[in-house]
Amino acid sequence: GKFGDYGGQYVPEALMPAIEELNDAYERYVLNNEDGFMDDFRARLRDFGGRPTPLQRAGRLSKRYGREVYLKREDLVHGGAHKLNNALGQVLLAKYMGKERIIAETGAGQHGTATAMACAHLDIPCEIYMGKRDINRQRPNVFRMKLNGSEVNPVTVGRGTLKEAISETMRDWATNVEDTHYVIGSVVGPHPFPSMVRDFQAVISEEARTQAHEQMGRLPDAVIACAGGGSNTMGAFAEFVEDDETSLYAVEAGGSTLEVDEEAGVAPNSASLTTGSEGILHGARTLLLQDRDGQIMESHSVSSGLDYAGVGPELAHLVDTGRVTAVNVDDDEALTAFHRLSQLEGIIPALETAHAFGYLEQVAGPDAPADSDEEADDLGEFVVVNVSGRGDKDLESAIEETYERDIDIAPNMDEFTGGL
Amino acid sequence: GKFGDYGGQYVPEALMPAIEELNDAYERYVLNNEDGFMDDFRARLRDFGGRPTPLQRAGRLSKRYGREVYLKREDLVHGGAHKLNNALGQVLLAKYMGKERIIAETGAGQHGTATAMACAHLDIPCEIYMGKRDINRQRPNVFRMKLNGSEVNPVTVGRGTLKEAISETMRDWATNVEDTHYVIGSVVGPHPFPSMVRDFQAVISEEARTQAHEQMGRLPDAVIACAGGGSNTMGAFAEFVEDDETSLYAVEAGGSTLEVDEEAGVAPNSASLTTGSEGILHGARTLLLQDRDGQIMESHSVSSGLDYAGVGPELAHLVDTGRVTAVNVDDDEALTAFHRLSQLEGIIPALETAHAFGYLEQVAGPDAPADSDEEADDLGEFVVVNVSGRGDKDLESAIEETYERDIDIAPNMDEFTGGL
Amino acid sequence: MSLEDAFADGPAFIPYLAAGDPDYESSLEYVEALERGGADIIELGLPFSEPVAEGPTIQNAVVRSLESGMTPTRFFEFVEDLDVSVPLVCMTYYNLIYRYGDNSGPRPFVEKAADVGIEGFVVPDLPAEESDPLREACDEFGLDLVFIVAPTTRGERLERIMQQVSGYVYVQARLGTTGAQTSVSDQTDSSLARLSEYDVPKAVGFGISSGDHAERIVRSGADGIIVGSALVDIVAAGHEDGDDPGTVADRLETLARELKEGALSGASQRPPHSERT
Amino acid sequence: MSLEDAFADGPAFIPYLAAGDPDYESSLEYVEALERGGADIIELGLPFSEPVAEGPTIQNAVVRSLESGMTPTRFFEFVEDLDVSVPLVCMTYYNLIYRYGDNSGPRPFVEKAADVGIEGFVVPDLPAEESDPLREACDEFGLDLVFIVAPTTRGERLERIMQQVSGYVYVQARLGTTGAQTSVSDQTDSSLARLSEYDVPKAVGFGISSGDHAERIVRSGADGIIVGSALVDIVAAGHEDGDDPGTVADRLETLARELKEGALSGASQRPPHSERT
Repeated sequence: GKFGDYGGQYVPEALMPAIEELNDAYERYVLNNEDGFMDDFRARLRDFGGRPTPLQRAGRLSKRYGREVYLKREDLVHGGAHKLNNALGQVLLAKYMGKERIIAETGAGQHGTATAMACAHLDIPCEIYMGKRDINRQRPNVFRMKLNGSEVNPVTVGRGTLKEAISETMRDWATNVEDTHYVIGSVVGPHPFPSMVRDFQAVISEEARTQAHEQMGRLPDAVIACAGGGSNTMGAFAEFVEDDETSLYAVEAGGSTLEVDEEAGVAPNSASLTTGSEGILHGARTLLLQDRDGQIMESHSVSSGLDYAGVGPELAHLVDTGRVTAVNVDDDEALTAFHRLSQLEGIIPALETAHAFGYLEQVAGPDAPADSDEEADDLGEFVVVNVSGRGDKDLESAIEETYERDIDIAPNMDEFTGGL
Repeated sequence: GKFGDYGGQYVPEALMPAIEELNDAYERYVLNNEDGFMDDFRARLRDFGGRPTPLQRAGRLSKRYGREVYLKREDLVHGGAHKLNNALGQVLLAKYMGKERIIAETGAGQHGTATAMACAHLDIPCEIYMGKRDINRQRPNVFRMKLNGSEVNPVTVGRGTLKEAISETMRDWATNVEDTHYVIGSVVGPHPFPSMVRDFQAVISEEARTQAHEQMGRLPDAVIACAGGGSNTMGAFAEFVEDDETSLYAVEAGGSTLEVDEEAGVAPNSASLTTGSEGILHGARTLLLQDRDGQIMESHSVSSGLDYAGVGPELAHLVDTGRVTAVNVDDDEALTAFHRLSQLEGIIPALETAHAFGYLEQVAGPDAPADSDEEADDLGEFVVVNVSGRGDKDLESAIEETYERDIDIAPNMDEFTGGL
Repeated sequence: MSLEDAFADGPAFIPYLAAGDPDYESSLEYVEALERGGADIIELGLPFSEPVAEGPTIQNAVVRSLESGMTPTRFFEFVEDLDVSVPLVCMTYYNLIYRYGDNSGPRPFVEKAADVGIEGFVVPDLPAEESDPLREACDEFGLDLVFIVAPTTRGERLERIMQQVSGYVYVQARLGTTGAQTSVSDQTDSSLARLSEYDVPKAVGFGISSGDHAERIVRSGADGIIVGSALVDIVAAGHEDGDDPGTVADRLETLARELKEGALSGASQRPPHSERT
Repeated sequence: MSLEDAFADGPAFIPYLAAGDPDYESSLEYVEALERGGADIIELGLPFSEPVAEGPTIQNAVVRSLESGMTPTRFFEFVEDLDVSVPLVCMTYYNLIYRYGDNSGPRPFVEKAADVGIEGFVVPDLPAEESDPLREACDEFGLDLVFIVAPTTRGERLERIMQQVSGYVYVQARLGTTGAQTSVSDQTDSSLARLSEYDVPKAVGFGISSGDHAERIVRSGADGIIVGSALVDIVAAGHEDGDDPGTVADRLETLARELKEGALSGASQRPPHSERT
């Protein structure tokens, strides 16, 4: 349960028995494939989830960046993102454990929709906690969850966003811990969540590693993935961690700036790996955006899916040890990358995902500064970028943010400035 | 180019040379795999499109209908529907032919977005004609096309819907026929379009046939697909046509009623196979919704993708010969099926697709009338339903239409009645 | 055949209007004005709901005509009610021809057309490959079947069309759809050159809007000019402005006369070797 | 250790308030009113931005306190400014303890707490498995570390906690988070039974809101009662209604007295064998 100094189980005592029970189930079903759990999981990922996803050569990006750029197409997973890998795994595990009810929290709604889909598929009741303000901003996702038969519980405490929804879900779990499983959406939280979610997401790198061998006859020189909580990141990295020849890049949301406004308690970015400090949040010791007292700061990113003040403890550890390089891409670069991928490859990425492509442009693009040569060389000749999700969910944000920022490669947005 | 009496090439003389050129290219590249065209196409379908799509056993539907129900998951294709199979094929063919420009028309925007994605991927300029009224109703799709770098040309003539957009695209093609390819979106239009689009979509049934053998050790007893123009239908049927043991069901949009208002020139359905009569439209002789004079009637369906007054000539022929059974499902049944699949299987289908599931319910559901026993028996023990597309594009319509109709299994919609 | 006769005395001026645009009575008056303006043949459009070969101008005329209640049956009444002596050609789409009467083919439509005095057909969505049934019916009732030849029509295709055509060949002046243009395409000259060996009158259409155009086209060797959109524009403007139909008819007659005179002037400037024999 | 002493003379009444809720000065007055009402120990909340173990009532108190400018530094000033003589327990989340001072562990925070006179800690997100560093610092500076025992805490886990705990054990009356309830859970009785063999005071919290509750809990064998949300509700209502802090303090004192008397009444009804030795 520990990754260097990170990780652990910092949770209320009432939850500890449930967490021990979960840990036991994790070891039996996930690590030891008891009752064929992992076979069942993989079969459902294939038939329901649409796996394996392709590792696609991106012709026009390869040309632009003067190297072989391959895309791991998690945007093609059922629901439109890697999120289902984890949600399906956990909901299935809950069924194996005999749980009768699923709860989850969601911010932008991606994890909630993935969980709701998995619960409909596996016929188990599901309640999703979501901040009232997020509900108002993400109505299509709310509607999707309800279509899939989930209850969506509005959280009105505080600012009505993700953090309040997390607290409310913890509360529900603490109350109904005996028959209920809480599906955490990323490689965060108390052990075994960071390890378990990584294992469910590791199918990404497992496939990519095999596909790289099949298609290129060798391992990639670099794997690039965006990092918020870090589930797609750890999924894309896990099977490459032992491959020393493959560099791993976690691209964080640089937001508007890496500067922090301590006074207001606001970090206008979500770059915990780059700028965060050690602390304890949501059950684990990890890198956090916090003020000097240890109060958690409000984070920010143009991508709501990266907008989180912490990061998975294992990823923090891999960055500390130097195995993973943490870099960051700001809002403008991410938006530009969003438009570039849409135009050059016919793939509209999630704004989260766009950050990963922003890094490629930053160091290897035609306008990259001269001093980025070394970073560009480090990327090597064969780069895999994890396309963690598709951008359909972000169309409204893309319109709004593109218009505000005046991204020069964007199409004319005038007719959309009132929204879709 | 003929399917019984149907098909042919009823087009303005100015287009005939282009159609002959296209026919030549179709025979060389598609039928004879010249220059490895089909290999290239299949590789791109795999890597860019995400094929093969799963043939998934639907556990809860199988239980409900007392037979093995399998889903062919075209909703997982890049872009969210089978549409890409054809768009990618035609745009690639245009590249092989040396064309320098792509045009297409779109109604609800699905074919337009698929074409725009394919053109971005293959680096060829693209212009999409779309009725002004459709543009206003389908803004997310318009935005997607623009994000992918396509021009979207509003058509303001007449009512500003699909039929005007088709005319306008024909006009563009007639003017720029030498360097431009017109990507028709379904198995309609003059030869070779109906055959060529079928061949590009046939990958659906080719995969499903192999998967059925692998998973069930035999061919399905029935394949069910919705039918508007008929491209997913022909794609799902093509490789099964010679398999006499497999029944084929084309489910048309019954709309609000099969009765026709001759006076107003309106057929409140899109059931050309069931209620249409022989005529000539958009380049082919086929079954049409027309008044007694031969004027084309305004069609209707809750699903804009099925809302077309004609149908592919080959499908019309297969229905005439009895190989395919044409049935229909009305708006209410389709909406109910939309909610049922979302709730039971965690798959939100396109409203088009929901019609196919509506037929299952109609003859094999718990409330099926006693006299449907024979039809239910005809379906057999192993049924494949083609999930032609996902429903993300239909969320707004689903809200509006569900609320109007008061579908009893729907979630409470009150908070969404103002839209998303 | 009577259509070919219309080319006997010099270049033929062939105007087009959609029957019933914007209403039955006005339309009768407008068509008659065309004859007064010098029409040698008149192409009368029977509107179809999906006019894929037309530009926006004629598409809108079709919409107006349909909204005013035009149908195939009314169209035949319209022809009977018309007081003109020049030959009439019916321009429409194949579905209306195919579906008329017993819905089993073009014969009933052709029979009725012959009955009301129509001399021929132009069917823009019916290429030579699909035209046998209509050709047979036309032969049976003695009507001409006019085909369009596009700038892209060459070789075998041209041959096939020229075997089927009668009355006149409709030479499409440029690629695209119908619609008035401000200049004349070079494509016209090469089309006429390709057709010179065929012994059937060549009438050029698509984009002719003025006497100067007409003159230029006929000078290049055309046996006739076909003008639609420029005339329909006058009808549309009159309709929009609420002008008196008589006034609109006068304007049509005036433009018709200009076009006819342009054609005559063009013919007079032709070098002797390009005269039809 | 001084916390355990507070249980010596009968059942201990342990009220909770968030320091600085809704503002520094009023909060001082409110805490002092609790002592007047009969508090034997006071739990003082140092607000953390992510109070995941709290119910909505205390979560809102935390928000008010943070907005009024409460920080760890201000919290220690607050303790120094307080005029109370009963022992104080600091209730907060581990990150604030961990990050204070040189950011390298809990020692600086504990040292400072000892310095201002705090007697112990309750840290709801710090289970026994992760508590060694804090336990060591507490031992060094002579502070107690209170642990929560939940209804689900059994066997080995319970053993581990009871080895670490000092001062008193916080018996969680029912599953869930903090918050006033209208009835007392049966889970309390079985929790107390499980704990009977351990020789450390058992204070029951979660959901106690009235003198009757307090009486019932103490009668069942509890050595003390912990009451938070019911008191915070009074602060919240006073804040919302704009009431004079003196009036709010009186209300707090009144409820405190009721709770204390309930506890005393419960103790007097206990069968002799359940008395602590």
